[in-house]
Amino acid sequence: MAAYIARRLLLGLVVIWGLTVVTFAIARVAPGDPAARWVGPHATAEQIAQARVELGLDKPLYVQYARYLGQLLHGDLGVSIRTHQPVAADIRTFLPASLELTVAGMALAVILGIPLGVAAAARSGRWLDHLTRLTSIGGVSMPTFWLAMILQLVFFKQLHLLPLSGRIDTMTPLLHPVQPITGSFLLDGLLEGNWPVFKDALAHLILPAVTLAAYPLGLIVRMLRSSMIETLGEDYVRAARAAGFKERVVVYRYALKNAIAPTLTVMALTFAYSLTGTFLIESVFDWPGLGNYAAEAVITNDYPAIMGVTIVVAVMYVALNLLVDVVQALLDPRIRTGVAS
Amino acid sequence: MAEKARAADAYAVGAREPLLSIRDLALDIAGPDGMRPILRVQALDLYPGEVLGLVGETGSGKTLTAMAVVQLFPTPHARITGGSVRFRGRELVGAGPRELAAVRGRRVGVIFQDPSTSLNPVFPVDEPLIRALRIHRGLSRAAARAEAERLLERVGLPGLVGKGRYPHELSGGQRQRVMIALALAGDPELLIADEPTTALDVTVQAQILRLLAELQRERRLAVIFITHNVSLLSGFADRVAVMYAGDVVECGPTAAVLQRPQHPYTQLLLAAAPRLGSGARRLAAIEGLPPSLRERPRGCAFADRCPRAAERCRVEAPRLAPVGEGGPAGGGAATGDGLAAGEGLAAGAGHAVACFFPGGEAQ
Amino acid sequence: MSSTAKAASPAPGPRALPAAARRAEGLRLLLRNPLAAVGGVTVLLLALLALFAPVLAPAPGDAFSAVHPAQQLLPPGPGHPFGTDELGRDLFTRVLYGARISLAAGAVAIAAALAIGVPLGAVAGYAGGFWDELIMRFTDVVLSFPSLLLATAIAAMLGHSLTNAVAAIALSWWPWYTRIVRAQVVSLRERPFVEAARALGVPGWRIVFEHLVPNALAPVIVQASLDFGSVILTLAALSFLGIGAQPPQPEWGLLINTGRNFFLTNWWYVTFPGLAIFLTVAAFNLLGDGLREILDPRTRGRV
Amino acid sequence: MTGVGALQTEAAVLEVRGLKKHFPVRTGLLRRVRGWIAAVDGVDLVIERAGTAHGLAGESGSGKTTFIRTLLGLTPPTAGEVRFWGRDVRGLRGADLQAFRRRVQIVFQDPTGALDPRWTVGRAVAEPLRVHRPDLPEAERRARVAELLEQVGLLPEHARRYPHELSGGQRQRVVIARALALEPKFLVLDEPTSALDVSVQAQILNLLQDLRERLGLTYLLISHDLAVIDFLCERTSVMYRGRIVEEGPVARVLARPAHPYTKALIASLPRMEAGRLPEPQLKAGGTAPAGGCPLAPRCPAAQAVCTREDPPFIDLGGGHRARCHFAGEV
Amino acid sequence: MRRAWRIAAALLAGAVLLAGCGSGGSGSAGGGSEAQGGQGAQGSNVAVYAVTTEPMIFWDPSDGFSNEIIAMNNMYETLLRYDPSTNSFIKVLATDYKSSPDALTWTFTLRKGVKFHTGKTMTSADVKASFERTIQHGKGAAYILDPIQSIDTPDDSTVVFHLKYPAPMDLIVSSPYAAYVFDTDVLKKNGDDWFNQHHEAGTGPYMLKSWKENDALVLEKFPDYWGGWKTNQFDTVIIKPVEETSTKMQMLQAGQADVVDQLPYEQLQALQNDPNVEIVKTNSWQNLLAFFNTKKKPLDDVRVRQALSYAFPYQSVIDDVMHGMATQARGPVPAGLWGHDDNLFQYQEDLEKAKQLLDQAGVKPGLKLTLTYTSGDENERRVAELWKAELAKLGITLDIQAMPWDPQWQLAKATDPQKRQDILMMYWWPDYANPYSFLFNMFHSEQTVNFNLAYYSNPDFDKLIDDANRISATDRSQAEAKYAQAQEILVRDAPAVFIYDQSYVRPIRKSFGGYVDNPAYPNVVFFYNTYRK
Repeated sequence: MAAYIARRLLLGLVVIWGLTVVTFAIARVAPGDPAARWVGPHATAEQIAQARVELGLDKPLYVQYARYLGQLLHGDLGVSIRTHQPVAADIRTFLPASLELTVAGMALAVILGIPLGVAAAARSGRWLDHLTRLTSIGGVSMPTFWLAMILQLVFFKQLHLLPLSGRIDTMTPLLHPVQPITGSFLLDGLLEGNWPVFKDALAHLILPAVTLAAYPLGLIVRMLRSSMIETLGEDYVRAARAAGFKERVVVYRYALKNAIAPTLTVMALTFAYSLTGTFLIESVFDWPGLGNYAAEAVITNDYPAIMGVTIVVAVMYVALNLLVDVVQALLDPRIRTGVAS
Repeated sequence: MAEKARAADAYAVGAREPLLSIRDLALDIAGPDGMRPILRVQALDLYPGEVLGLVGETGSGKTLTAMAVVQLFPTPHARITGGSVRFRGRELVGAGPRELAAVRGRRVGVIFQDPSTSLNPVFPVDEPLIRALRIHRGLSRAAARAEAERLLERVGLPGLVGKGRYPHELSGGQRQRVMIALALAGDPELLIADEPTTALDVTVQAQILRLLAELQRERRLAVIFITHNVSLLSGFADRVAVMYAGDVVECGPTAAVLQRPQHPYTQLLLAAAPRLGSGARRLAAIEGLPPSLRERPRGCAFADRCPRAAERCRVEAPRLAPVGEGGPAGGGAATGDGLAAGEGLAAGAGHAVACFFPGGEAQ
Repeated sequence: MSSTAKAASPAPGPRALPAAARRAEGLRLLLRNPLAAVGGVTVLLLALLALFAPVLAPAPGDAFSAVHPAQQLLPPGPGHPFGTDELGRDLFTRVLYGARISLAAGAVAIAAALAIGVPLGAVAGYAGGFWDELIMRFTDVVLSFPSLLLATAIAAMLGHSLTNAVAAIALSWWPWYTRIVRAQVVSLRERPFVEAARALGVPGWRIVFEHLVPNALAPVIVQASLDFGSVILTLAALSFLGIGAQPPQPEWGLLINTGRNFFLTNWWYVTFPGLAIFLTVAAFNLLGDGLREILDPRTRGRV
Repeated sequence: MTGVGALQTEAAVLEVRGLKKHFPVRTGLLRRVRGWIAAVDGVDLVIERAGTAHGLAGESGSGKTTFIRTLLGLTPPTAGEVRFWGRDVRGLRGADLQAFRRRVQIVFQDPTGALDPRWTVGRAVAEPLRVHRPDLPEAERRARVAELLEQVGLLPEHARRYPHELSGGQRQRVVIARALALEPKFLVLDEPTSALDVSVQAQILNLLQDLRERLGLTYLLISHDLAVIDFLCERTSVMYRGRIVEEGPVARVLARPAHPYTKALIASLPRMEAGRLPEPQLKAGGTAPAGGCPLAPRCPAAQAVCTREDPPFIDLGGGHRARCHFAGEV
Repeated sequence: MRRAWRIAAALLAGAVLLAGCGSGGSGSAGGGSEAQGGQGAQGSNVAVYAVTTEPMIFWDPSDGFSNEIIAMNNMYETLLRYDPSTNSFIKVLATDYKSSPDALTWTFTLRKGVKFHTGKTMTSADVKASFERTIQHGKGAAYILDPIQSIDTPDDSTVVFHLKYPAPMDLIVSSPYAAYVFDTDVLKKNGDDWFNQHHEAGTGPYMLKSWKENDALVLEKFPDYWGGWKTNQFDTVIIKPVEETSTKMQMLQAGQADVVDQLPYEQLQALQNDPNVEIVKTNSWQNLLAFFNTKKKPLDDVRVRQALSYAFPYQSVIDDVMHGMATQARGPVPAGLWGHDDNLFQYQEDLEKAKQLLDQAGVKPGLKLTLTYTSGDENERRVAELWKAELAKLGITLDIQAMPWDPQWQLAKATDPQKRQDILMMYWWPDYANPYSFLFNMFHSEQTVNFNLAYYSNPDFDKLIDDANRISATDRSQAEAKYAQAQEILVRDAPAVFIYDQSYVRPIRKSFGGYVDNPAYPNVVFFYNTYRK
């Protein structure tokens, strides 16, 4: 098991190293002169040349890469052209809001997706199954940014039920001050028993979280349904039924533990997807998160910011996959003991 | 219909009540183009404590027939569309989940063909066993563990409980022993063994067969032993039922069927297997293929391949009828006219065959 | 000599269908699967709509350079089933023409990703060893970028245009096919018929192209049909972010991007292009699911 | 035909000497080789005369499959040599290898897997012809395919079928037809009937019997079923854990098995006429002692010496020998 | 299974319930203004300003050259403030000033008793130090201080600027960039990078309370402000970046914002019916131009450029894109800024004339031109699309490319003029109230391309504006005449289409009093002047 995890870790590191090569390459190939951008619009030719030396752009590529890698290892992701802040600091500022949204969305998707996927598989071919399948296909076919607006139209414009956007009303934290503990209004409100803040933050979270959950929900249901159907056809499920176990035990204990493994991979995948999905909906919901930041960076060709976000998200993704590998090993003794890998 | 009912009644006349009684079982499989008939079993009885060998080639329907008792088919699309399956006098066709649950595991234990797929790979092997003991025998956790230990020891696997051993850590033979223990956990009266040794090596097969035979004797189990290898039944099965194209074509005491097969299919089947030291240079082969189940022939299903087939065989389906008392092949009363001819089948355990021209020699 | 002299008769029944009938059966299976049939028919319909857009559109010019400032932001009505946009263009026309862009771009992106991914996967799977490691590690690296993010980064790097967005999608998509093909080839490589071919002395390249690739292709086709929807979605997302199609191209994502300024006041502007995306992607998903069920015997019949 | 054209007529058809195939066991972080599994562990096997059939009996895990792959040059041996008609298979390249492929063919256990599901029967049977005789005109090739199909008891119209449209027995006939396409001299039959029903098995076994007689083929038949070996072969070898433990004329081996494993195998065989259950003679499991007899922990007749010393072959006369310390004793 | 359903149902119900609580409790939901009227900010004496992009780009008052002026002009102050409506100066940190006749020496008298937020009292030394630091940094808009030779501080409340050449120092010290006075002493303690660590040290009425990137900048009133405080002035000011226009509109309607920097016409239209909202419209000094690549065929031909200028749908742009929120430009200097000439020639759309000119120039239908604009700018996009439609009538295909500003500019500066775009669309607004900023930056000959993106080069024009600039501090009317002359040349040469001068249209809450837009300080709300009605 330890060797298995170590090996996965090693592979993850190789992948991350590969990531840095790719982002470095992209940043170098990107149009525009980084030195000119660095010194700003009114710089003279000499200033640009000097900046080139300062930035090490006159050095051979491998030296530049080594320097880049060194900076990365120190958590230095460069300085954003747009915000003029260190990208790492920007990401620290914006990531928590995105994580809050992503975690909420994923939690929604998982909590609804698992029972729905299982139920659809268990009632394969029946109306519940058809309905679930249609819903899941709807989830994965919906452009999230469009869904965001449609939800706003319905729940804000028509029903007056939920706030349009933002993470919290501008006034709420002024009227009910919160001490930042976690940086999330929702959690801070909860921890401090500041109910107006908690409720307001929750109300603001619902639409973006539902929007974000749609795609992963569809994917989880779809994946789990098909792997459950496959598992339910296995001999050991038939054997469990033959042993006289209750259908609920057969499905939720014996079949689900087997069927969940491929779905876990999908969940890791969709978590990363959701983080990037926030690109598309954070601006719609004016959610002050990484997605909004990245979308702005993309529109303004802010390469350091784009690359920084890319690396951070990719590293999280690799880490998450590692976690999934570990969980799968915990679930499946065959992986644990290296019988199947 | 009336005729059929009468036939069933006549068939059921016997000294003992059968534990399991199947009559005119019809089972279809839902395919992309509608229901496809698979099984049309006229009659099959099993008595308490009796070992019945259910023999047939691939696709003959032997597994589906046996599994009709617990209604657990290898394909989810199988549906029983008619007939009757009575277990201890209770009708199981059309039974609800509750009734079936009362049968599964508790009254009827099942062993599957491939022990490497019938054990859940992500649970320790003792886990389902302990669960079964708890729910079927109402044991406490500790008592169930002790009982599991005892049971596993009986099947030749001492010291497995609580060790967190997973199926992939066991050999094929050991896995099948675990399956046997699980099948017996509910202390059933009937054990359905679906080709339990096919996936095993010959030497292991011998061990498992021994074990099954011992357990059957100890627990006075009724066993349906499904196999495609007739040889396995010798010395184990009390009676043999031979299936072809979804129906029983011949059944009777093991010795009678193996030594004096009446149905041409049985005869050919027995002759087809090479025998050690026979010195034969040729084997009896059955030419052709089993009929398509979708378009079953009007007459005898075997007629197309049968060396003895006559005009009648192609237009009329023979029904299972008793072979003359102790009579040699070909002699006596069996005419394929079935029980409608008014012939009773003594004790239901006699030798019966579904053929208009039974007996004779295949070769 | 009886066994050789008496030839076994061809198997009767459903298993013995000639190739043409088999294809017909495939089609029948597709049609029997109601969801897949709906998907297939919708895809067909969309393709026809796209093809005949110049005939069907009330104002074909509106898809290109025409503007009608006097008819700004009219709600859906008889003349304009989907209403008009901020420059008075007929949205129905633009959405219709958008189908051309999305379908064509999707096809090109998938084709390009297949062209990169399939050979790489075949090589990795068959050659094994060093090449396998090299290709698959690189694939891992590319896959570690969430595809939208990578496509975004590439599109941002190449410059903002529809062509570049399609290129970016293809460049971020191929590893999926590499993975599928490799997995298929690896499992097929061990299959007896490949072993048999080797024992017959069939050269390696012939094995790869005559046995492995054709057999590996079925899941790839299924995946590609499912991906078609995802690609259209990604393209729309890139355009929505402003790094895909450029105005006045009537690309659906771009339409939504423009429409978002009006969506609370002029609901129709984002609603119809979004519905178009949704329907198209859902149709491809249904079709892909159906194809998978037909081609994958494990799920066959579990409609 | 140059390579095998020079075959020595006096040489044995097949001569395997000291053949070993070991697989590395890799574990840990860097997948270092931590040990070796000996799938084939020093096998000697000789088929002297052309036109005979030699059986190789053994259960799963005895190394039969690896042995075949090594034999056919599909995987290189760790040690030892394989000679067909006196030529070492290992050194074969190019035209010589192709000539070898034409002369030595294999019929696999699972006819379903052995056929490409996307290829018609005709195409599958024609494949060796297209590879080895590319200049053969299309019409002739088709005629040859029809001929081959008839030879194995199929109809020419089967050429248009796909494997899934055929029954298991028909598929196995196709596989045999394909193997015969190049008019080989030697057929390796890898459990050719174990995936088939008894009645179909009989058809295929009869066919194989006929073909051998008509075409003068030499067979190496691998099977777990001694009855099948008995039916088809003159001589047999019995394999246990990667090595041959007994060999000799089939009739002698079956009648007077000398090795406890062979004895157990025969005793385990269910017999219809026996009227009793087969006798399990071997104990379950157990790890083989280093340096001793691999069967020792399962052997009912094991003595102290068995766990210490690897038994040599003991010649029992009449070409019958067994690798057991007590083979000579009754 | 059934249990799982119950869980799912419970969760769903919970979510709905919470949603209900959320909306009920906070009162944040509901787009209608009827629910809350003019409350929101009112009760807490807080003003909220919703702006499109993050206000705090630069933190250093010496370096700032971007959005941060919105906030900085509330935290920092300049010596004077220019009021274009009266063409006069408001005294801020200076109470009086005078210039020598040659405009080379400018003497400012400082206000007494002005305190920095750091607690220190402002003296002439601080003014000198501030300007010198900005000059020394040389970043952002520091070049506007280029005329300064040296700064004297004869006493604590007098600052004297000695210039290298005559320059309108009154205008320069009023600039919204690079002219702030701040406490330089804190830097000695905390290092020169202190501002960049999100600090400020101004004298303004508001001081920094908190800032969260892309979330909110919160300012609170500086109790020791020299101007003193009245009760209805705002204690707290929040400047909140809100990208989504729908959100901005909703905030305004719900009373969560008092003022919004901009909204598209369609939403302004919708706001017109809101009794709580007022729309304030002012001329701005921002104008939109489309530069022709005069170094590339066929745009090197003046007739082609004129033709394209005639083929521009001016009226439609004003009516249909800007909905009257702009006026057609008359040359590059916007109306309302001195140097603007009301008599300058204005092109009107005339496709016939355009066709004739094209024929004369020998341009055949089928011509393809690429136009770049800054992606995300809806107005630019719509203008481009309207123009495209007109050009299509002449057989000219306009290929519109949205690009982020950085690559758009990079492309425009490509070494090979043939590789550059044909037409580039860009806004201009002045660094401080001076027409020279427009004419010099956009049309003066350049060695290396900077903002002259028409690559226009005309020595006569260069001389005229350089002369005008030199005399503008002393003889403004003659300077204006020269500027007018220069603009005539420009309009004839048509290196660019002068599209429109934009109006600032600010939707504000009716309860937000005292708001006046000052085009010299684009987008700046001087919150000290505003109050809750």
